[in-house]
Amino acid sequence: MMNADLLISVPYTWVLALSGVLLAIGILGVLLRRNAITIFLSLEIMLNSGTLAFAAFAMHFAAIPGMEATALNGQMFIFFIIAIAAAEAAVGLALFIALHRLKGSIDVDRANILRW
Amino acid sequence: MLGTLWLIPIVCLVGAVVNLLLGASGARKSAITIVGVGSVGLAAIASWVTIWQFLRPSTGEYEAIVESYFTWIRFNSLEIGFSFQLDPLSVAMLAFTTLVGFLVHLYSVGYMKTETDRGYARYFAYLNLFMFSMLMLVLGSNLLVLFIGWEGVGLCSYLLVGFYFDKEFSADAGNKAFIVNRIGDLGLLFAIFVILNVFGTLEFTELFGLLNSYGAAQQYGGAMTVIGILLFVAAIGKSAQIPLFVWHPDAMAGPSPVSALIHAATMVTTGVYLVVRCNFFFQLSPVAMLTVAIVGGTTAIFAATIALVQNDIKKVLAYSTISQLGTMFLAVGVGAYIAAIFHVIMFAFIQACLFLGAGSVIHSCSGERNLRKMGGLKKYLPKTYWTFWLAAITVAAILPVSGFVSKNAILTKVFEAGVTDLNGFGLIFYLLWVLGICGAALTGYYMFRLVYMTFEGSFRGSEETEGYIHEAGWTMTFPLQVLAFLSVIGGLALGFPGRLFHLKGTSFIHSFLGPLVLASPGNGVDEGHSLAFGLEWFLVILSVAVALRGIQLARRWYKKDPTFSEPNALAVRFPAVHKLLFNKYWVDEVYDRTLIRPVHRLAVLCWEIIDVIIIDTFIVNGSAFVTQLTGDVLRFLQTGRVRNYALSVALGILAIAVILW
Amino acid sequence: MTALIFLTAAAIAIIFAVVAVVHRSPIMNVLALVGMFLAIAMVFAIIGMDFLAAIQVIVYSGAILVLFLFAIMLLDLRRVEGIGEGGVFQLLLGCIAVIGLGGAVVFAAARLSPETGAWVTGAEYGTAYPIGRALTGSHLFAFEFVSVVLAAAIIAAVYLARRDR
Amino acid sequence: MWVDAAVIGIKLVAVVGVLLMTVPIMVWVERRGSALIQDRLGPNRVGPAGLLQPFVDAIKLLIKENLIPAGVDKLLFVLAPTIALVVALSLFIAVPFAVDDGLELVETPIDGFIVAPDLNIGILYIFAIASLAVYSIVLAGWGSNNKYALLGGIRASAQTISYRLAMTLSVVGVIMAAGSLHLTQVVTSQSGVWLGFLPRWNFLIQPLGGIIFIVAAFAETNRLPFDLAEADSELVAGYHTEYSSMNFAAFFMSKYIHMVTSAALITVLFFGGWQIPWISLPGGWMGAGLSLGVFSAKVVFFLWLFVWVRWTLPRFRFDQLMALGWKIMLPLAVLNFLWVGVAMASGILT
Repeated sequence: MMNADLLISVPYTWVLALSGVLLAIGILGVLLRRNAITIFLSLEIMLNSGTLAFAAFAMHFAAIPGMEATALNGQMFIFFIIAIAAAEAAVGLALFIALHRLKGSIDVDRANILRW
Repeated sequence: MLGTLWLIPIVCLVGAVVNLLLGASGARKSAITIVGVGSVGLAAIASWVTIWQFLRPSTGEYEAIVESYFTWIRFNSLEIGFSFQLDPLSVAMLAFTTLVGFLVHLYSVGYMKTETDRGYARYFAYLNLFMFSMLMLVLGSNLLVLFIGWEGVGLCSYLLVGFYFDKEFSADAGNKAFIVNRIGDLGLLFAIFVILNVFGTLEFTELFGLLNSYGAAQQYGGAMTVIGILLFVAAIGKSAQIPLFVWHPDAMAGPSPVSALIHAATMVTTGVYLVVRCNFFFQLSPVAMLTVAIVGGTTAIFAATIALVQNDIKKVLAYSTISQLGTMFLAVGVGAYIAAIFHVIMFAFIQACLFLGAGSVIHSCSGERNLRKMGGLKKYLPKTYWTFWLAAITVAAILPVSGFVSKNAILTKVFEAGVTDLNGFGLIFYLLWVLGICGAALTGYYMFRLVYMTFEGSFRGSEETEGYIHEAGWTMTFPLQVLAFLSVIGGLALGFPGRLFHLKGTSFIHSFLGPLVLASPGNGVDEGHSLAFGLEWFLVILSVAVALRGIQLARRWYKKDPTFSEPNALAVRFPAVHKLLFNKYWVDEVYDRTLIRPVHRLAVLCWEIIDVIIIDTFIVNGSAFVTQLTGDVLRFLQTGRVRNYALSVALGILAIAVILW
Repeated sequence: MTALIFLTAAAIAIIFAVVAVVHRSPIMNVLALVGMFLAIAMVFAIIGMDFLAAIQVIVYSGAILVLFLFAIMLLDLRRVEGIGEGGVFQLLLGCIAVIGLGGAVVFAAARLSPETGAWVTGAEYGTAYPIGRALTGSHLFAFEFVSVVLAAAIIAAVYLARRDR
Repeated sequence: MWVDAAVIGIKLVAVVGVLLMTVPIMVWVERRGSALIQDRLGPNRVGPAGLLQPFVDAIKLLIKENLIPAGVDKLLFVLAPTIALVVALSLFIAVPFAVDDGLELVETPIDGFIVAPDLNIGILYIFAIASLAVYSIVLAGWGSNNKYALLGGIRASAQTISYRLAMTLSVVGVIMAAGSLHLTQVVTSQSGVWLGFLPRWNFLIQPLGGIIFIVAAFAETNRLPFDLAEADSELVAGYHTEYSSMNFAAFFMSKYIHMVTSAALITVLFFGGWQIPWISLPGGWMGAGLSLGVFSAKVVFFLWLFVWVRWTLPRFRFDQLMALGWKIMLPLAVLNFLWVGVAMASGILT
């Protein structure tokens, strides 16, 4: 990983494809699992697929001479997504603990007071 | 009192308001009388003084005075002022209206004595209000002010006809009068709109100026006919001509002085006044003139035939009024405006006198109206008898009396129109002349049938009512005498046919009203002596002879033979004709079946189908049902489970992606 | 060569992701996720964004998942129900959504022109230097704001999880 | 292409070999040291002065039955020691232990004595890998389904998390002084003289940062003052109570390798790596060998420091531990890189 003339032979579309697959898996987890922690995990996967997509396009724009600034912005976004994900995780888990205390379990279907 | 024309109507209005207040606060009859009669008396005096001032500069040339008080409507270019006008025509109308009005007020003091205080106050309030609107109508200088008066008069006729509102029949009659009048008023309203649209002004003077120019006929040709017809529709409604006369006989349900003042003297003649006032429209459209003539002629003969067999004293007089009005419109139809106005004035006095006479007869027979239950009242009501007899003579137009003067003037004019082939309809005018002569004969017959049935022979009523019969007080007999006197000599004074006796110059009334009439380009001033001298005398003698024949027939059947054997025999021989005439050609029933019932059925139909079915069930309840349905359906989406919502979000995004892609 | 490494890292990431989603024991889910994040970090490194790779490992697997682990241990979740047990209706539509959305991105990727970017960026590209300058330069406000957000999150977490006295 | 791979391979093998070799030596030093401090003889039966004692222990551990108790989450139980070992070993590749400019072997330039020469995020890589160490402890505690193990695990993870904060912040100062994350740059930045006579070692520039780093390093490796994880008196053996033979050996080895790495880091970050104060090293192989010698000497000294401190200071109570970590070290670390910032801005530190 010499940082000089870095020859990336990996096309950015592959990275994008990977992020698509991860997104699919994340959504699968969110929709089909019942316990809150796993849903939250798959949410993290989806977030990560987002960062990957940003990375892919950052890589793509870095290759275009005039667009270095956009590539940099892409990376900034990744950085902030990770930061916000951390904050979100903290609050989310606190929420699930409260939910567990309230409902005795973190089965998401239990919290259905808004039912008709 | 020039310059304060507004004082005359306002006095009557004040009288009406005060009376209403007095009625409400339960004042005594005497106070109400003073206010009621006093106010009209004041108005009469004020108007006579104004007339005297108007006539004083007898240079023969009387210029119209227009007093405008304030701008009523200002709408960008259009500006209609509230103003009164005093010109020969309005002077004529003003004169006899205030005079007859005052006399009827005086008469009704005695007539309404038996009423309760409240009713008495209410009666006088309405009567004063009527005088106010009548004066507004007469004095108005533009069609809109006239329209106020027009509506006011219709309203008061409704109020007064329906005065005995506790009796079901009079309430219906009032209603009928008002509705039929309203149909006529619609015509006037449209006429006003059209005039505004075409000429941009409603002032009579300005309209007269616009139309007096030579080219007017070509320039406004088509509009003239339309306006003429519309104005005539209004006149039909108000003066009870053929299609809209049904309300007039029923209006007899009101108290007799009301019938005398409103349904005989003043209101019904306003139709003629309107047509004469707007003569410039009719002069320029031969078609309108013709329709007026035809309708007038046919109404005259039509009403006369019905009057032959009526047994109710007031119904006979009602039909005689309608037939006289018919002849007036016939006169207007042939362009004899001044003759028509002259007849209006004479007719006002005559019919008022007849109706008041009938009123005193009914009053004395304690409400009895059927001719067959009266008779031989000559000895009980001497004054009523001879005033009634005199008025009957003038109606029948026998030689020396004024009724003759005005009626013959009209008939000669009609004949003359026939001779000069006025705007090409000469033949029709000959026919109308013939109808006029027959009408004159019938008038003579039914008037004297009425006179003989009530006053001649023996009393056919019950003994007990016979005991009560007594001459009424001076308040009732004095107006009768004045009216009788006026109706006899009035005609001679105003319109003596100097021409018949080789006197040069025209009668006073012709010279007085002459300049008002638009000189129709076609046939020159209507005073033209196109008829040969001998021919005129022949016409006069013919009509008088015909009238005398009618009277003689009536005398033979009703005076000589107390059992009326011959007319009854005649009725038996021609039962169909008798029944047809007696039931007024079933006009009311026809109207009922053709107009009223279908409209009623339509209304019921609308109610059942549109209202009940469409609106109630479909729209109102329907929408409620739909919302409730969707509510139920959508309710199941709210499962309360977070995962379902996440699923719908995902599917939503997918849908958007698909759409965008 | 790097392509080969990328494919292996991608495969590892996908396998770990699937395990993280499917496995019935939450602890295993978390561990699988750690593995996935490491694989993703490798992908980042291969692409040249090594600073972000390090950040990813430190923040995600180092901090967030430890938090998850603590939460799971606190709630003592041994075995929870598997995937797809929330009703067939949810399962079917879920699969449609998954295939749809995932497919959409992959399809988009396939359509884009996959030119292999042989680009020369020198030290500028992925290292910490440009990102550091950007963070303290143009994105300073965002950087400070994130710190505020994190503080708020901490307070929120403490408040929410506190046993209400 | 393959030559590079070969070179890295050789270096890797060399590094791992050295690390694994140091473990028995450290054990021996530890035992002898503790005996010396406690005024007793220590192991002297097996081999001259007990030198062979560690090897004998190793053999003992190998031979023992690898007991996996029932009720234990097998996967976690086995996974924990492996993570610990992997993490410990993979930490060292970013540490430059000798001069690395212009050396060639078989006319191909070997980039100096550092396994991953162009890993220009050096320190971050170390923090990244180090942060994974927590998992081994936590999983061990949770996996062995034993109250004491769980308590030990929770304590240890809490401790490492809070002390890593202080450590990272203190290192920030160093990075600011060095201007780059790459450890080689850090070392080269510490050459030359500061304020006329002092060598530009970071320890001298920012002593506060240095002390905090050293203390944090102790906490990181659960060495005595902070060894609440396997506090023998309270939690029997802490998170690895249930472990036996090889698994236990894995944990044991990872701890010692971690210690070596920490020592190496301290020397690189704060004590000028292979720099000899005031003397510049000659080039070529001779210089390389000399720098390696200097570097090893410093590492040995700090290793001895670990042993020395372990057998002298008493154990902290857990709340004291936490208080020290959060309330004292963290603010001081922030103060430190504030001082560095001011110094740089005002030109004292160029």
